[in-house]
Amino acid sequence: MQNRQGASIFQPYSDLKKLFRKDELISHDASWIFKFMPYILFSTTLLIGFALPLITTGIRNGFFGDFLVIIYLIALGTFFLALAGIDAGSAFGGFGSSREMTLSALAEAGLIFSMLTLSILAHSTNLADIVHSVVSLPLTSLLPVLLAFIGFFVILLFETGRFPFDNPATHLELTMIHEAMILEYSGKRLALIEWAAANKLLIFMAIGANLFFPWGIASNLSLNAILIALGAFLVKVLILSAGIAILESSIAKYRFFRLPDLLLTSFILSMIAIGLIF
Amino acid sequence: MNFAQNTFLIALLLFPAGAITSIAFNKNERLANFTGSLFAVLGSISGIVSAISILFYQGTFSVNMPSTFPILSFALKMDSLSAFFVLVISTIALLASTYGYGYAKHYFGKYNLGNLGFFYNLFIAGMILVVTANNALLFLIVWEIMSLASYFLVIFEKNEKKNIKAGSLYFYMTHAGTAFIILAFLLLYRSTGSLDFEVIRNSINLISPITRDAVFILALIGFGTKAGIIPFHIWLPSAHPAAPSHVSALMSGVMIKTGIFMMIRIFLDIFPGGPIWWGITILIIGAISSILGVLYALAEHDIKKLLAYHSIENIGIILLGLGSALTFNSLGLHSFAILSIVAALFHTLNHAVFKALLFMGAGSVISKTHTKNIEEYGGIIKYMPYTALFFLIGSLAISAIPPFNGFASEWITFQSLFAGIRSVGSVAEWAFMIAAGSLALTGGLACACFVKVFGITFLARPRRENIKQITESSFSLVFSMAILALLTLILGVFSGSVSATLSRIANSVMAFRGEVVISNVHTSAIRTGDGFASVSLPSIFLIFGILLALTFIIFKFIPKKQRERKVITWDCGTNLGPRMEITATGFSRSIITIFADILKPSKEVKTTFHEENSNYFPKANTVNLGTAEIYRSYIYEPLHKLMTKISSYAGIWQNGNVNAYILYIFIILIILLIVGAVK
Amino acid sequence: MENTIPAQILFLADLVIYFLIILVHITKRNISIVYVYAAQSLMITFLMVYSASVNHSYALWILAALIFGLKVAAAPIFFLRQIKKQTLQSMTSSYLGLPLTLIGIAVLTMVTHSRFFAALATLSPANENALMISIAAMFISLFIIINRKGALSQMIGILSLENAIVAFAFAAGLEQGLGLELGIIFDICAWIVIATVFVTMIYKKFHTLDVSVMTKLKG
Amino acid sequence: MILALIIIIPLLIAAISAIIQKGTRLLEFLTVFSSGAVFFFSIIIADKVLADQSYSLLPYLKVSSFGAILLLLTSFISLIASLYSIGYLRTEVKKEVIGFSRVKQYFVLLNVFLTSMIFAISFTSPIMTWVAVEATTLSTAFLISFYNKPSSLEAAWKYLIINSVGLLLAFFGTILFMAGPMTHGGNIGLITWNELMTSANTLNPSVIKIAFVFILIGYGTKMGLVPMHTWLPDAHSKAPVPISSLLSGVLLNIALFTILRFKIAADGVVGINFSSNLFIYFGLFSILVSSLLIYLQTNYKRLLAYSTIEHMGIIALGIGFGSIGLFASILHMIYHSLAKPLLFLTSGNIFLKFSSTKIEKIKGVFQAIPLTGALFLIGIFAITGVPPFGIFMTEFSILAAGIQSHPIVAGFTLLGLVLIFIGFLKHASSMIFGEKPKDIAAGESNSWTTVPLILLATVLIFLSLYLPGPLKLLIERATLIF
Repeated sequence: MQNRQGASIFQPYSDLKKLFRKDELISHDASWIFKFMPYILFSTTLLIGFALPLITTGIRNGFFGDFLVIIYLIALGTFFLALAGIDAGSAFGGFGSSREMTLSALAEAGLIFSMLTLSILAHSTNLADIVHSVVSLPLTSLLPVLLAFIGFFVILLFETGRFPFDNPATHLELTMIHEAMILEYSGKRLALIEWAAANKLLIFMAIGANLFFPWGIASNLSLNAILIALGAFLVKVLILSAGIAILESSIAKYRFFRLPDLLLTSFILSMIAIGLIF
Repeated sequence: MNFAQNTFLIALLLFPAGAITSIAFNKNERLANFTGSLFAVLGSISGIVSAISILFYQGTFSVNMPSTFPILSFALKMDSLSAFFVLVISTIALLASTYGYGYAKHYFGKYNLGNLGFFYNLFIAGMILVVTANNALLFLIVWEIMSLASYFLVIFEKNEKKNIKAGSLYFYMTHAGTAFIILAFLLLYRSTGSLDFEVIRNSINLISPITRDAVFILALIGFGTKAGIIPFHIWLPSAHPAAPSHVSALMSGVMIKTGIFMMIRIFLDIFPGGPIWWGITILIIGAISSILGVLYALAEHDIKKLLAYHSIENIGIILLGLGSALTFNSLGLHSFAILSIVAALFHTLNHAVFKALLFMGAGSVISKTHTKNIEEYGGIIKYMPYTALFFLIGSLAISAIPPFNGFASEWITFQSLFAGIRSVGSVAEWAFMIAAGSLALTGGLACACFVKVFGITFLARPRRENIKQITESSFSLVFSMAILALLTLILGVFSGSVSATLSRIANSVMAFRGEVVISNVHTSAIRTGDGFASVSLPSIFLIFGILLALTFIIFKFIPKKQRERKVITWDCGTNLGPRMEITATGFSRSIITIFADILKPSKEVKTTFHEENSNYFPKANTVNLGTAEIYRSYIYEPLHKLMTKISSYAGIWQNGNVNAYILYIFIILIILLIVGAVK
Repeated sequence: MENTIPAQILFLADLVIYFLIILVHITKRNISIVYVYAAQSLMITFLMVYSASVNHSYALWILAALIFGLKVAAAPIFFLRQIKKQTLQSMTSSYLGLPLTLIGIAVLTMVTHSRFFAALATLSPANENALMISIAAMFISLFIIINRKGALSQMIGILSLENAIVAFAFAAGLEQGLGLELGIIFDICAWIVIATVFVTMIYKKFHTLDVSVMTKLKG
Repeated sequence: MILALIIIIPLLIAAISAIIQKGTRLLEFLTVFSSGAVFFFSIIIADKVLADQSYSLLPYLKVSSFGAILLLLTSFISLIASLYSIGYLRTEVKKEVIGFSRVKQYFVLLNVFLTSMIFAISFTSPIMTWVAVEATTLSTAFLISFYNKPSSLEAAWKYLIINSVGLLLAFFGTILFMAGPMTHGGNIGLITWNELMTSANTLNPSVIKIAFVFILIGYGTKMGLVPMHTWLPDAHSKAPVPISSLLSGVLLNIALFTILRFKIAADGVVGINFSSNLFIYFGLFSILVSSLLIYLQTNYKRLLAYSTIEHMGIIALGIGFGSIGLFASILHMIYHSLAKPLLFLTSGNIFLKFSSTKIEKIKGVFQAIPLTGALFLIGIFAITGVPPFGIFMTEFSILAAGIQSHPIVAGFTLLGLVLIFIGFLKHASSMIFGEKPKDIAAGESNSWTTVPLILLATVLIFLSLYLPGPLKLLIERATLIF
């Protein structure tokens, strides 16, 4: 344990506030992609947010509640993020996007399969349906769910740029992935990107909390059910973040070329999970 | 369906007309170019018209003219499946022709435009006939004409030695493939006594299972060679880049699909349903081709070669659909089979569109920069904005990013694989699992690859001075690309209705299996038959658009008082040169290192120093990553060596000694006399 | 055909031809080879004369005269003149030595007397031995062409093959038509001339009659 | 009567040319006239044959349907060849490779050759046919040694010796066949093919077998079946190209025709399987061996010669397979007789331009002589059986005929064909494309060497796309006799 006094947990909000006030520097070399990327990134996170059953399964999004859609919308954001990283033409950005794309390519399979496990159990790929039917699963299918969750958690760590994949706090450019891509950003665009990153974290936590452990989630729209659900959600998210925090303070960042093994492991775990279903 | 028939025959007249006129005018290259393109455009249009009238007015037509040769008859038949392929071919051909009209201008004075027009029209006509021929011999003839024409198009820029080599390799491979096809058809002829596809289909129960398996293997190799499945793909990455870009668009987007067409025709339409291992074999081949294809693409720096490798990848994806269709078919799960056929057909269509778009984009860049090496590009988006935009759209589509069409078809493919995982037995289940995993991996790697291509080509600073002088391409190029870009979006957003139409085609293919299943055909959403999954791309498109607009407006205009200042990229105090940007090699290096066991990368490092004598201050350090051509060195080279050995051995007997020659005659005489007496 | 050559005489004549062909194998000097050939042709002529005399057919007499004229007189003389003119007296070598050659000849003779050729006897059962011996003669003259390196010997080999065939024809009791024989004889005549011209040309170009030097064209 | 004309005209022309003392133009004119006249009259004869099955003069000369086809081919190719010879010889004379006497000898022998081929087609008596075939050998011997270089002499000597041996064997076979009729009286000079057929039945079957083996090997030597083919590459590569084109385009077919007529007689006695199997295995063997030798060939004329062997093999295969194979192989023979001369003559142009027959010495034909290059490429694709050229169709039909009874043979044949295609394309693309050597001037030598080729190519393409009714009828009639 690092014996340090952390900042308040509302620090990110004040950061955003500060950034929105600041002026912006934009490189000569940057094209419209650089300028436009933050908006795309941010709105993809919003769009995904619409698809997620956070509190209740009463509102079923039949249009794009499909988990593949979620995954590929995330890919859309990543695509532009990586392009923007190259756009300014600085060496760091390029390497950042190279690493980002490398790992996300490897992560995709694990993510798909971990969620596929659930959707096979639930006989639907729609998130709301999954939540709805994972609640009422027999205890026998707990093992696959757990395995799949482990697989998912690894992906979560990568996608949200946590240890052991990335070090959000570093400022040694050579080691970072996510930060390196957005090195050229400043002002409100940077604010948007940070905000989007925060959204992404929430999204993944929500998925982890509600899809794998959907207990307490409201199945109808009655007020008290929703209140209970809200509480349950907060508790679950707290537990998850606590877990992440403990992990971050207990392990160090891995060497880059050890990460693929980690992602592969998550993929294998989910595969085994699917194998166990029958 | 008289109308469709007539328009089709008109198309068949127009292409030869274009060929003849352009060869006739080959002294006047402008005229040759114009007539060649014009007739190709007209022919494609009438092709489209007839295909649509077949497709949406639910009919088929068949023409049967006897020829002066005994076993050959000009039997053409357009059912909905062929109509679909005719539609794809003609659409791409139409845009390729409008593009080519402008693109060919940079050949003026260098090459003979008459030949280009001649073989170009012949090529399109060949492809259209291939998908409509209803007699095996006629099919083989047009198939070979297609190959011949494309061979001449590949070697069109014949002053470059490597194009000639590429063309020859292409023709060797495709001809060898054709030999396999011929053998397959001969086996069918042997059992059914006919070369007419109709007759073969009707007398299918005369064919013994062993013969069927033999035909399956032969046809898989033969058509797989044309489709470019690994390990028969070696011609593809060298031949497609060699051809003029609009021809590459046709070859990569359409021609290789004729192989897929024949696989569907034979394995699903003609054969009522093979054993399960057929489907699994194709699944595995598809998985291998898709992963290896995209990995090799990542290792490439030649932009057209890279796109060619992506064609291998996408053929792999199509085969995943086809393979699952075969598996389901043999298991009797017909609704899933139809879903998988839809996946295959849809991806065929989509790949045709976005691959054509990408090749055209690459072409318009190449025609300005005169190099295919993406390491020499950079920052082109500022000089060719439209090309950049359309190439970006193409990249998004091929990386299966919603709401573009690539996503729709890959989604359906995923669903059919999921269906396999859910509902088939032990071995097949794992095959499907592997296939799904490879598809997921492929998708991710494709994303990475196209971030690389687009980023290195169009973004950041130019890596060569000459980039700074280039300008946007002429109207005909931009126009064609624009249409295709629009198509990628439309096919994505309206994927629901498209897949509905495709499921009709799939039904007609599976029709005589009885039971026809495709549940609620929904035009606003694509969904699997059993309601396992559904997605509505129009809503994604709309809501995403709204959100984007809102975000943009809010964050663009609410905080007014901040200013934006143009500055140079942070350079750590040094001054940034183009050599500080990331290169394509650097970008894909980490992936290549991860997959080193498969790719067997060859790395050569050249370091030059400021002073010759002291090597303390390195000036430049060039790293060149390549991939070993394992197929050449492990399959084709040994084959060639063997042949050389045998034939040099045969040469020994022709030793020039007349006594020996008489001795041969004497020996064969004695042998035959003895044999004759014994028999 | 009422009366024909008695079997014994035919057999003897063919036997002589057979041995004469073997003699071609044995003799090494060009000139003597030519003489041996002349002797063969003489036997053919003898058979012709015999059958002419028994058949009282003028056509056959004329033929006999022609054959004599061409094969016994004209051709050998022509050869000898060529040999003298071009001084081609050189010894011609062969691939197999004498013992092996003789073994080969023996083997061939046995082959021809094996059951594979028994069927030919049905052509005229009376002359079975004559038939067999002339078949053997044919193969042995083929063997000459294979074994000898000298261009002239190869020519003689071919001519002996032709003689052997004619001998066979006699043994098979094939009556000789005039027109036909004229055609054949004309043919042989032309052949001999052309071949001889080639032999001399070869000698001019290569300064030897050994055809084993002519192996430029291969593969 | 016309038959007499087409025999007499070339003979007469030969005689006249023999006594001419000077005036190359006159010689050229005479030969073109004779071959032209022969072509014209052959068309008339073919028409008569169409009208009433066959056309005959006296009991001695007779042209059947098959004969008519051969007659047309022979005369057409000789016309093309003699037109081409004009340009070819003029160029050679200009280069001072040859003089007037050689030109004269050339034209005389060409006419004699033509006459003897017509005789070989039309004689009714097997023995006389044999004489005529022998005559073709003798008349071409000097044409092969035309350049009088050691190598051409070597080729000619091999040609002479091997073919004489072969023909003597064939002669032996012939008299064995004749043994029947002759021992039953009757003047053998006048024994016709039909009588041969009827009377062969009186013979012991195993005698017929032996006889047919001799025939097949004897005339097979002339036809160039492996392993009796050995003379063929040498002769074809050393003879002047018009002669090579006549040899492989026409003469070999005549040898085949002769064998076939004996085959019919033999089949009557010993059943069709015996001869068919022989044909099949000779054919397959020829295809495989030639494909191997083509793969590593270094001399483009020998390349073409081996491909001739291959095609003779294919034809033999088709005849062995029977049924549709017969029609296909006769058609194949026609296509080959058009395509192969095209190739030989174009290669002649290449030789005139680059004066070398080594493949690696030839570069950039397309730059130097574009028209020839294009024609050469057409010929290559035609001969390797790439559609739309007819050879593809005939080969496919032959395989289709064979797949029933001999699937393995068909498979190996396909293998050989692919190998041959690869070999041809490899060599051709290295010759045609690329930069031409600096010292080679661009441009064709003269129009005599291109116009006939264009004519030939047009006929080839036309017949590939459309088979005229009369020709088809002739072929069908020709197949009926089997």
